[in-house]
Amino acid sequence: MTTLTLRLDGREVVARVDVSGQVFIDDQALMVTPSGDGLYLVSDGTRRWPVAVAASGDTCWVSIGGQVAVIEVESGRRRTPRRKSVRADALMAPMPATVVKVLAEPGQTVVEGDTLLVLEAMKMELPVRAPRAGVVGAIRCTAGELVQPGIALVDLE
Amino acid sequence: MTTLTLRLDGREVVARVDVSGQVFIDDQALMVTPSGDGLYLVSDGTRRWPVAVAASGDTCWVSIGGQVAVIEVESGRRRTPRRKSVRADALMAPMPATVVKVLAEPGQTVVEGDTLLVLEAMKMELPVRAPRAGVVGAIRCTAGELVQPGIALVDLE
Amino acid sequence: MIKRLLIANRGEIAVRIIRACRELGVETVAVFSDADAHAPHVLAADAAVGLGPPPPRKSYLKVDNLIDAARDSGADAVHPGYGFLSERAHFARACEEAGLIFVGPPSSAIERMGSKVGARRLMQEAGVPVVPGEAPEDQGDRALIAAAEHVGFPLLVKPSAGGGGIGMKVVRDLAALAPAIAQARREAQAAFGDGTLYIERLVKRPRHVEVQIFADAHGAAVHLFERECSVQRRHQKIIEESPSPALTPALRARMGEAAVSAARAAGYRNAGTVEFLLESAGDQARFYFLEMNTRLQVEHPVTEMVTGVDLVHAQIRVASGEALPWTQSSLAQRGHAIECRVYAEDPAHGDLPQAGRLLMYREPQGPGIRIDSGVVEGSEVSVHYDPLLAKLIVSAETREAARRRAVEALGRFILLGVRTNIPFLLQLLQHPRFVEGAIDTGFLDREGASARQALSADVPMAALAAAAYRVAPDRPAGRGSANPAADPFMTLAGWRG
Amino acid sequence: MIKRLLIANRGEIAVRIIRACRELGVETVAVFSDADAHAPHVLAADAAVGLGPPPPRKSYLKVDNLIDAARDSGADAVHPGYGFLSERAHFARACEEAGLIFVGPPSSAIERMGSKVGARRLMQEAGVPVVPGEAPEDQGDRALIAAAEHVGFPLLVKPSAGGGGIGMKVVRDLAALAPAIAQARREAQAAFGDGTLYIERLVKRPRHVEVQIFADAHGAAVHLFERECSVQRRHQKIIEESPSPALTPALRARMGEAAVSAARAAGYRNAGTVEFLLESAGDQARFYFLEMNTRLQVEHPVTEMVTGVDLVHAQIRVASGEALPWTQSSLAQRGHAIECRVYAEDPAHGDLPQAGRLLMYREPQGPGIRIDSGVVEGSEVSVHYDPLLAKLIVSAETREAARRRAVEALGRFILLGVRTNIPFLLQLLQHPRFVEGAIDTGFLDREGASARQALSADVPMAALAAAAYRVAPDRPAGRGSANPAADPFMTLAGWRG
Repeated sequence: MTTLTLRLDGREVVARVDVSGQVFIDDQALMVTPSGDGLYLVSDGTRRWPVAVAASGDTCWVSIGGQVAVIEVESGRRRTPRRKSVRADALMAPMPATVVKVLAEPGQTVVEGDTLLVLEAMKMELPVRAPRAGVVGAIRCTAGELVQPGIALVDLE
Repeated sequence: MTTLTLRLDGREVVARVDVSGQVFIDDQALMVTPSGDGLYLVSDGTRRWPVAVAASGDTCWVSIGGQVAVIEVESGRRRTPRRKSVRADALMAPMPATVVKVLAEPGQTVVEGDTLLVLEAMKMELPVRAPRAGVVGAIRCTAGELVQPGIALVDLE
Repeated sequence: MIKRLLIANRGEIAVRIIRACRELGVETVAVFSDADAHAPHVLAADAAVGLGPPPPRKSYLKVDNLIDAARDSGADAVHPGYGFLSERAHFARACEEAGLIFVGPPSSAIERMGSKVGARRLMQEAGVPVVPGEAPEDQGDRALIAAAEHVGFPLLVKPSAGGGGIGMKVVRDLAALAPAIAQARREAQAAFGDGTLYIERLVKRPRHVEVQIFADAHGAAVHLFERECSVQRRHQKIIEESPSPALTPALRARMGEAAVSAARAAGYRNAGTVEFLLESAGDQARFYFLEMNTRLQVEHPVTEMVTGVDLVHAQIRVASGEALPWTQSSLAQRGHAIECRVYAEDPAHGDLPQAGRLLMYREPQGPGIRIDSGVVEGSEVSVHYDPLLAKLIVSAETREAARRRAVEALGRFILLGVRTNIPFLLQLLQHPRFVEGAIDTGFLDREGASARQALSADVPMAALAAAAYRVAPDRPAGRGSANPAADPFMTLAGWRG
Repeated sequence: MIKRLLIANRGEIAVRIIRACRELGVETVAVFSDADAHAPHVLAADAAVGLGPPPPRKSYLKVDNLIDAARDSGADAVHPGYGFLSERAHFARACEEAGLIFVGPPSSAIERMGSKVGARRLMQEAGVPVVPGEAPEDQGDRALIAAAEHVGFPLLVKPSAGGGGIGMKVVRDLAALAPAIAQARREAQAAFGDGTLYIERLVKRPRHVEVQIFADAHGAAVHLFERECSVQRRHQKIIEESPSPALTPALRARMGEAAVSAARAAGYRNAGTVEFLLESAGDQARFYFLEMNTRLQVEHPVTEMVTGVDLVHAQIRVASGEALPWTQSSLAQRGHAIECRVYAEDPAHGDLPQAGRLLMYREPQGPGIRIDSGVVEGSEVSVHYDPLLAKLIVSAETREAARRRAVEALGRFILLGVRTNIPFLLQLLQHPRFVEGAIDTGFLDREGASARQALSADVPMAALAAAAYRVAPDRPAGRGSANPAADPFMTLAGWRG
């Protein structure tokens, strides 16, 4: 029996998987049968769902009837939900984009909602706004630069 | 540079593959570029062909413009073509099939074309005939049995 | 409307029916043998019931298991697909008796059309043309010879019982008649325990042209035009199309009317097909009733493509008691459709059925291309069932455009791990006789061998290179060179050379 | 006939044009940026030429590189696709001057229809209705107010120059007019250096209905009926269909005639689209010329599905100098078709475009389903280009059957690794207003938010279970239990429970 923590949409779920392919979540037991090539059939004994799963590291992309979920899976049972412990110190690009304008300056005091910089991707302008009041720290990008998701653009102190 | 022997349709071809992806066969140089997911683009500098390849052990299945080739690939350069050295001592099932009737008996003298047994697969009867004159050796199957390809059914001495 | 439908079949037709049900909001129950537990049709359904071991007689042909499966799963209807039990009157009757809607004709109609002699008589009474022939009460040589002179040469001497060509003799003149009668009688007696003979006109170079019909429970019956199915071997169809290159509007109308008359005479309901032999072409061509298939045909998609209807949707609606969704005048053929049956068989070696795992399976996509299939990459092709893997159906504005589309699409259909007839289909689609549309049921017997010979053409060097590259242990990783624009092979330096 | 065609585009439209060429026996030359060296369109073509770095202005928009590529590869024609350079008159002219056939209208027609003011004047002269409005010579407040009273309220005050809604003001009564004029003039002056204003009637709850037209070099011009494209945001269409639920036969005929008049007035050739705003529905509805798209549209497949023609085949034939393959009376709509655009974007987070690798990509297949796509499993979705990954086009006998087919097919479209709008498309297709066909161009603005909220519904437990199973290190290998028939979950023991 393997115990796993699944994280999605800010909540955590603990799942146990036994060697026969049964998965226990909360009070429910579900039978998972791989049917090859990334497809699985999940059954609760009365109903069944075809599910497609692709994993990239600990991230599972799941497709079920047109709905898509991105689930972080971690071995073991976590005590503290991670999302609460993360503090947004650095603002990231949500996607690969080009920096159009940098509006914030280091040391500047900003309130929630202030636009700090503007990105452009696929013909769209994307303002990057302060998620809370604070003081702008380092600016880690320049106008014209192509930036990748997950890379800090501006620090907010 | 790797040297490989390709065997198909009873002939042998020697191919050399260099680290850049160039393949040399006879006097020709071909550039092979993998384009992901089993697909390759092969170019001779003037024309190009999309090719699909699936390997199962040393056997390569290749699809090119609707044509399919099954190619045995072996490392190194063979001196003697294998097909000449194989002597048909045992008759095999050409495919998974059910044995309908066993007509031959051990010790029986047969001539080329004599039906030794009858298989059935997918609604079709398939006679297994003697490829040459000889004496029937061991019978290795019984009527009603499901047999697999590559398994000896009857020995011919 | 039917609430929950059990599909008593497997493979592409089970998948196709399940998809139609989902579109109509009908729940589906698949059935499967042990060999098919992970087959696509099992995954596609809302529920699935195991029937037993792989051999059909222990699973898909077990009427009791199927009726139990329907009852246990709460199904209120059964669709038989084609093949298996679809034309067995006793299965339809078992469904009727169990209170299940049988998505097909009444068992009585299946029975009626299942008897060759009975069906022929029924058709004659209904004014549907049958091949001229006589079965004299007096089976003495003299009476049979008189019948033969009446029918005219060349002719066929056929046993009244049985089928499959056993005991059938082609007789070209009077001199050959007496020995043929004696031999046919002997063979018929031996094979069927009944030496009764039948004299029939030999139809020269016939085409196999069939008409799709549809009837509801409220007395309405229509036809959905013809399918040309002359490219066949051992009565196994390989390429079908609609319209038939041989039909004129007047002939089409006559054949359609005859098919509707046949359906009415049979007391038919739901989808069915009336098969005809067609002799010559054009307004003056003659056609003769061959048999009626009391089920959905494998080749029904070509009719769907040219008429724009969904025959399986209509089957489910009509079986639910609804009226036919069309009138004769609302139906029309438009464009041209061709179906190619992709079989797991080796065309270079006597069409031996093949089995194995699909190492790679990629269906072509694009405008006017439809694939009905029952396999996915990784599927095991089993020895136990029909070798049909998939059907490629194309439609286009003209026959020639459809033919070229089929050639292009088959060339992109990647199916590795078992041999298939795709290379043979490509040969046939490009055969001058097929290109002209000048085909009859003898086409494959006459031309198949040369088409097969063309299969042993040299394997292109590019195939060898790709195989060597794939297997070479130190081939470059990733997707080619870092700067593809600088790759001389991509920028076509030597294009004109 | 064109011998070798260079396709100056990428993605699904490049693939679609290349396939059409193969069917016609036309050789193809693909072009690609460094980011696209292994893209499906590059693989599908007979040859491929690198253009330069990923940003379009350094590759796909470089006219000189494209003309050189065509020359060097021996192409005799260029197809611009849509987007990129397809509506740039100077590109068409560069092709013409290089002696290359431009598969599209003459550069003069592109130029003529590219000017909003000029196109409007041309249409008025040709008797094609335009939205009532006035652009007074005298731009003083008094003259503008007089024009407004003449046009009637509610109305739009618009800058004559520019576009994209900048400076545009909705005015509902006289009191609000003077301030609106002042502000619009200021904004127009600031944005375009030209404060000239224009007063136009406000069309209430308009539908966006466009008509496909086609003209050849021999004076023939036809229309191929309408496409309803009202489901759009920021002028980006998401779902298109044909026929439009709002058109009656009489209205359709009037709009079709107006579109053909527009094409003739423009001196048009090849495929084009005349966009109209439609006010109310039924025979009495009014329609107004919006603009003309002088190229193949993204949504051309819905027209192909209902008319049974291949527009790209026809483009190539007509560009080669052949006559139109149809007459107006040979064309008819049959059934219903719906196109859903599948974008790499996150509908739950402001439709942010997404980039990344397609970890899993499986297109749905089946009767009445067509996918036009430019990606395969493993493709990298780049930030540099339009986020359109694929188009799902369905056709069926009725609008409702097509809608349900689209829902079923989208539910089976597996696309993992980047977020897409598939869940949002499913919400829209099942929205009561869409089901009724009661949509206008404001539909998404009004209803989009509630459709988006429904996206955050709970993830089914089955998804969590499958993810846990997939990642669990000691999950059972292979394909489930050895005896699947004995598996209680497969035999539905608890079905009725």
